[in-house]
Amino acid sequence: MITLEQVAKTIGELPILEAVSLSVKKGQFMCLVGPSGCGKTTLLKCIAGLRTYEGKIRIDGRLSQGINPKIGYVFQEFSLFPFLTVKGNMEFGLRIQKKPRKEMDDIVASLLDLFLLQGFEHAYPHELSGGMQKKVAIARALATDPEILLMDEPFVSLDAQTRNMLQKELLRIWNKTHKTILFITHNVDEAVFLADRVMVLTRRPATVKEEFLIDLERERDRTSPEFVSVRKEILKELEEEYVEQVDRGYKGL
Amino acid sequence: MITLEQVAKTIGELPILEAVSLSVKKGQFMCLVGPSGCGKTTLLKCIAGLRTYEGKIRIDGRLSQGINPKIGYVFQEFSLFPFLTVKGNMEFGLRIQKKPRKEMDDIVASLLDLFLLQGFEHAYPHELSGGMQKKVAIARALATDPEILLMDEPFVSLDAQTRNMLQKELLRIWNKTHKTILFITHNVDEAVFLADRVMVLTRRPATVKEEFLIDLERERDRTSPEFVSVRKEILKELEEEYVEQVDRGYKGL
Amino acid sequence: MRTHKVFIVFVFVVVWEVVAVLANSRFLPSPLHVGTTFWNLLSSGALFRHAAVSLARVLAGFLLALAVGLPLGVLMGWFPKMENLSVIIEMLRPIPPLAWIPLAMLWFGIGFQSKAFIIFIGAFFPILSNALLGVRETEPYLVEAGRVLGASDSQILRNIILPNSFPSILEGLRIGLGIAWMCLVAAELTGLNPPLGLGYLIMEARDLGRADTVMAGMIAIGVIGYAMNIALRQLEKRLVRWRP
Amino acid sequence: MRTHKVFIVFVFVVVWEVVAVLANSRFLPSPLHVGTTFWNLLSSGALFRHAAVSLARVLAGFLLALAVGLPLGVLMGWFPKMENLSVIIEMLRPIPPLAWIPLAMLWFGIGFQSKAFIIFIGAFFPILSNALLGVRETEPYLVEAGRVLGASDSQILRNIILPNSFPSILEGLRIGLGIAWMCLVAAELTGLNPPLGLGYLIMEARDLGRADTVMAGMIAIGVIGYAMNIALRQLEKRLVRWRP
Amino acid sequence: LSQQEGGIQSIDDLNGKTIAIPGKATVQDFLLQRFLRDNNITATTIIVGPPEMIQTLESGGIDGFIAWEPYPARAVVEGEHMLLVTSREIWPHHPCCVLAVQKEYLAENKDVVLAVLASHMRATAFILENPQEAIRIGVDFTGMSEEVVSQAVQTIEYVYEPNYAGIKDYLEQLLEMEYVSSDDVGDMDTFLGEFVNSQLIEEAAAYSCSNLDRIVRMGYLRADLHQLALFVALDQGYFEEFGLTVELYVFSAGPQEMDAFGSQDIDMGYLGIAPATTKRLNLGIPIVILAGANNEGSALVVS
Ligand SMILES: Nc1ncnc2c1ncn2[C@@H]1O[C@H](COP(=O)(O)OP(=O)(O)OP(=O)(O)O)[C@@H](O)[C@H]1O
Ligand SMILES: Nc1ncnc2c1ncn2[C@@H]1O[C@H](COP(=O)(O)OP(=O)(O)OP(=O)(O)O)[C@@H](O)[C@H]1O
Ligand SMILES: [Mg+2]
Ligand SMILES: [Mg+2]
Repeated sequence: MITLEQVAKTIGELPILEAVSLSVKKGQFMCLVGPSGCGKTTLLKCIAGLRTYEGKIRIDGRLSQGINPKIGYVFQEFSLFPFLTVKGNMEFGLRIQKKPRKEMDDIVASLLDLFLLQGFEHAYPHELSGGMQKKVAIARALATDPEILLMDEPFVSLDAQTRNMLQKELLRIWNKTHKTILFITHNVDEAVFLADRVMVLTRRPATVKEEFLIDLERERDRTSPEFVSVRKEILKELEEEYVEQVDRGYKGL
Repeated sequence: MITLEQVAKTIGELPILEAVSLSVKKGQFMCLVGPSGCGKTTLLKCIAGLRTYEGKIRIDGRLSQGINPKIGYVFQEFSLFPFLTVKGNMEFGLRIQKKPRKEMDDIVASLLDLFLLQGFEHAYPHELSGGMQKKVAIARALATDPEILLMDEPFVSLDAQTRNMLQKELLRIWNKTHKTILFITHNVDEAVFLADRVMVLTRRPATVKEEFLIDLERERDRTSPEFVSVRKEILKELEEEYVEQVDRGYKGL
Repeated sequence: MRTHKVFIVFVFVVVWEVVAVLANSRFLPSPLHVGTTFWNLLSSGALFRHAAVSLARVLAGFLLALAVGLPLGVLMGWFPKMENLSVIIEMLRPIPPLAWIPLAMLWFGIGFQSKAFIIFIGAFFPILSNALLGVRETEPYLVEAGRVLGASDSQILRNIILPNSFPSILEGLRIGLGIAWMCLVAAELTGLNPPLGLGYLIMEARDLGRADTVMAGMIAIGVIGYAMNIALRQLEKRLVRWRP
Repeated sequence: MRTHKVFIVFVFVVVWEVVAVLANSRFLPSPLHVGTTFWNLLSSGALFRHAAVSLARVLAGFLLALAVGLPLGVLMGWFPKMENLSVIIEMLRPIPPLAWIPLAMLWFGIGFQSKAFIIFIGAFFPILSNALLGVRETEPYLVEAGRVLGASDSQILRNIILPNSFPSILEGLRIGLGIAWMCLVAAELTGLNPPLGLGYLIMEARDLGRADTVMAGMIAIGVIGYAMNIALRQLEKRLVRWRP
Repeated sequence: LSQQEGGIQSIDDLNGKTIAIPGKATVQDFLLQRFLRDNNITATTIIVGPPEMIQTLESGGIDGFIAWEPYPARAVVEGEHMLLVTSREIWPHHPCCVLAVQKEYLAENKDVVLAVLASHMRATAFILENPQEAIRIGVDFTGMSEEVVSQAVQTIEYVYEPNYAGIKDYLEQLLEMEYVSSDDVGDMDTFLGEFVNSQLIEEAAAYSCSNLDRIVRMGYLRADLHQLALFVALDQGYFEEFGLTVELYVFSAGPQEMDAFGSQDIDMGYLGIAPATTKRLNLGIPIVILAGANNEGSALVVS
């Protein structure tokens, strides 16, 4: 359970977040969408405890202070440890938790399978393609089986099939382990396919613009009329923000 | 005009490209699609002269040797100069060409407009969101108005509206300046929307699997039956490669 | 920050005072005693004369080391072939400045140049070394990005490698500057006319058994070295604003 | 590469020979002459005895500098408060090793320790400096990635900062090692019992006007320093395989 | 004799003790060896830089040291230590500091050399006649306390005659210990005849001139009371009387001054006979010794 109350953030002169209030229940899957540069990543980092902010963020009812060990995070940008192999990266969190060797090996083996990375366990990040790096980063966050997953555009740079497969896998894991997931994406299709709720953010400074409850059976059919209609509505909301942005010349400072 | 004859590349023990032959005519817009990690980026870097390879690559009929000044490149990974501002990054190529100050300023101003980055000209890359960084990288490649554009998943991480807008802008520029464009994407929809030809690559080691001529009027309607049918066919080809990959356990080494 | 630093210096002086009182040896004068000596040297103008001469020597040696070491380090980092030079450089590097004195005198005589040469010897290697490190550690993607934008080798060096390795280069300058001062006594050991220089001041005081003057000289070197170091840091702050 | 290096050394020796012949001065003996002296010193075992003593002193001072400078540098890079210590460190840094001799003798007497201390003084600052640089230059995203994977401060230091700043730390070690050897003559200037050490060998030969022995001593230091440097590079190659 | 805490009261107490010398092949090195041999004592000798000798003695690192003035005097005045023997008692009239000239310079500028020599002789006479005034000059030039200077001059014999016999004696020892090679020396008397020029002293005694209008580059050692004659000559304006300008170069030790002779950066200079002889031979630096500056002037100090 994640609760945000009037969270705000300004960097220098630039307001990034403004009065963001929302809450994600335990076991819920929420997607965040919003225009480029609106503040989604900043918001996620605030929740993870990687940024300071004004307002209150509660994790399972307790005021968040610093990093919460319950949280797993998939970064938007490249974030692998360049000095560790694929295996070393996947193991990192497990080593921190001082898991026994055997258990680590098992987890890594199954992650290598899941992400079709067999044979690359001893490769260093710079020896991987962009998509493979993304997969390792997701695997690293999943390895420690965190209660809460914050994912910032995790499936970007993956081919359509892998993306579909991983979407389904994520849902399977989520179903099985009742994780709370907060997921940023620009792909509205993906958002509607995955989430219980889709939160649309305004242009910067970001605040909550509109919330959509996606009350469709899983596994969802992307071509069903309900799916298509929610998708359209969300796109319309986003379009509004975009037009507004263009009209105002998107002046940053 | 880009011609590849039997281009092959092996890194260490791992064959990445195998007998890739293709040619892109002057003024053509070609999209490359293929499974994650199959070798698309490697292929593009070979064409740009950033990698060694076996076989022959010709640019406008002449054997390519080293970097060709006609080529502009948009990298898949983060590639901005961290020590330059947005403006500094956009100007970089123009400075190299020793363009007069006035002209540089004009070009940068119009790029800032186009990419909705007004107000951020003096920001450093680490002060930008992921999507904004992508936009600066594209702008940097466009600034010098190269004859040939190699673009490696340029529109990833952008919101749907910005993406659509930039797709159209790219087509407009292409139409006006008759650039030759080679474009990598995982988004088949995007490929069909943009390209004259879509080239499907096999799983690693990459080679040409199938070519699709997209002979539709522009501006294309994504919902037209022709569009949808080509899209499906391409997806089917990709699916085949994906399944094959999964079946073979995707052993890398 | 500033008050913290003042506090730390204060603690240092207090510890010194306590140790000096406990040791009660004329070879370890108290801060007060040293302070008085320092003040006398300062107000008589003697310290200033010594310092000015030394500063000129250090600056000359340091700037020479910069002028040779920086480009050489950058080139050695850039051209794999040049790296072979390292065999000579790595052999010359550990040779003590004091051992160079006879050769320095032979080559440059007794004057300003041989002193600057000894200081050059000290400052040269770290400047070269860190410049080389900076160039080698530049991420390949930056070079590739420059290449596809049409930059020539020299443009890539100037416009990408240099700004990118600035922090490392500046660290080399800082280390080199420290070592330049470190070599001052060795440089001023011999053939001084007039007998001026902080290194000379220290060694003369050492001969005469004046521990307070030795320390006053050390402090003078410490303070000037510190000031120059601060100047370099300011330069860094202004030029490397782009760091996250 | 190897043949290139041999070639460069060869060119160096040839140039030296030519210069020596042209200069025709006993101050600058020819390589052949120096080589003979070197060989005599070697075969009599004298060089070995001198080198062994010096090596022990250098290693002791260097390892001490490593043991203190590396953690201190890392901590100063990590904790902003610790950075305030830099005020003392930057003041002590430029003080010449020769100026420390009286204090070193006072504190540590004439034995092994005072020599190790002088060498420590030389090696300490670059090791600290480059460790600090390495830590400060670690990209914030790596630290954040470690944090969200639950790493504590000390785990982040050990498992992220240290491996990531390894190239910079090793450069510091390399510079520090070079300077450790540079300080050898200063360290072996006084309080020798028995009179052994390469620094002593050089200074005695210098006092007696034996330029060939001076150079033989310089070469011995150069070669040992080079060998140790190679060892550090090998270590780097093994530990930093992950660089692109 | 009573021995308190291993303190040394007599020569015999030195047996088995550690004594510091300033360096190998120094005059002090030979003085100590001669002393130990003459008294049939075995002691360990170690090398300590003179500036650190007193503190090392006090911290117990050594039991005694032999050094040139002013270190013995400082040990007596500042630390209340004791001169066990002076070098006068070990080797009477042993040579110490000398006035040397670059050979070529001598050939080309004999008048200047004569003027310097004459000034040196006058200054030496002055020291012997006005010891109190000489001490004042020594204090002014070296910055040492009057106590130290007056203590020091007691053990120093100021002379100007070059000590031919003493130098020969010293050279024989150098040869014996192989610090120099007999190949370089050749015939001893021929060599010494060239190296030590005793004739110029007489010529200088009669030299007079008032308008030389020349500059001479002169080396000397920092804070060395053996070279008091130079300070006196400067103080009393003897050089100026000849129309001579002396450009002073200060060195921290004789071997370095020899290097400056070698690189032809100085024309004349005061320095110890030990580096002058060894480097003259080993490096072939062409210098000629014109005059003594002092004999004796070292002492063995114990706690
Ligand atoms: N420097 C390298 N060393 C070893 N292997 C490498 C190196 N660079 C790339 N590879 C391998 O080459 C293969 C192809 O990489 P490439 O980046 O071209 O893939 P891609 O098709 O662009 O994939 P994506 O869609 O994920 O970007 C990958 O399996 C990768 O592991
Ligand atoms: N360190 C910083 N200094 C200054 N501005 C910053 C900094 N970090 C982020 N910003 C600004 O904050 C705004 C929001 O950034 P953020 O990364 O949260 O956007 P986002 O919604 O994740 O965008 P995208 O979809 O492109 O990833 C941007 O305008 C960016 O310029
Ligand atoms: Mg973002
Ligand atoms: Mg790629």
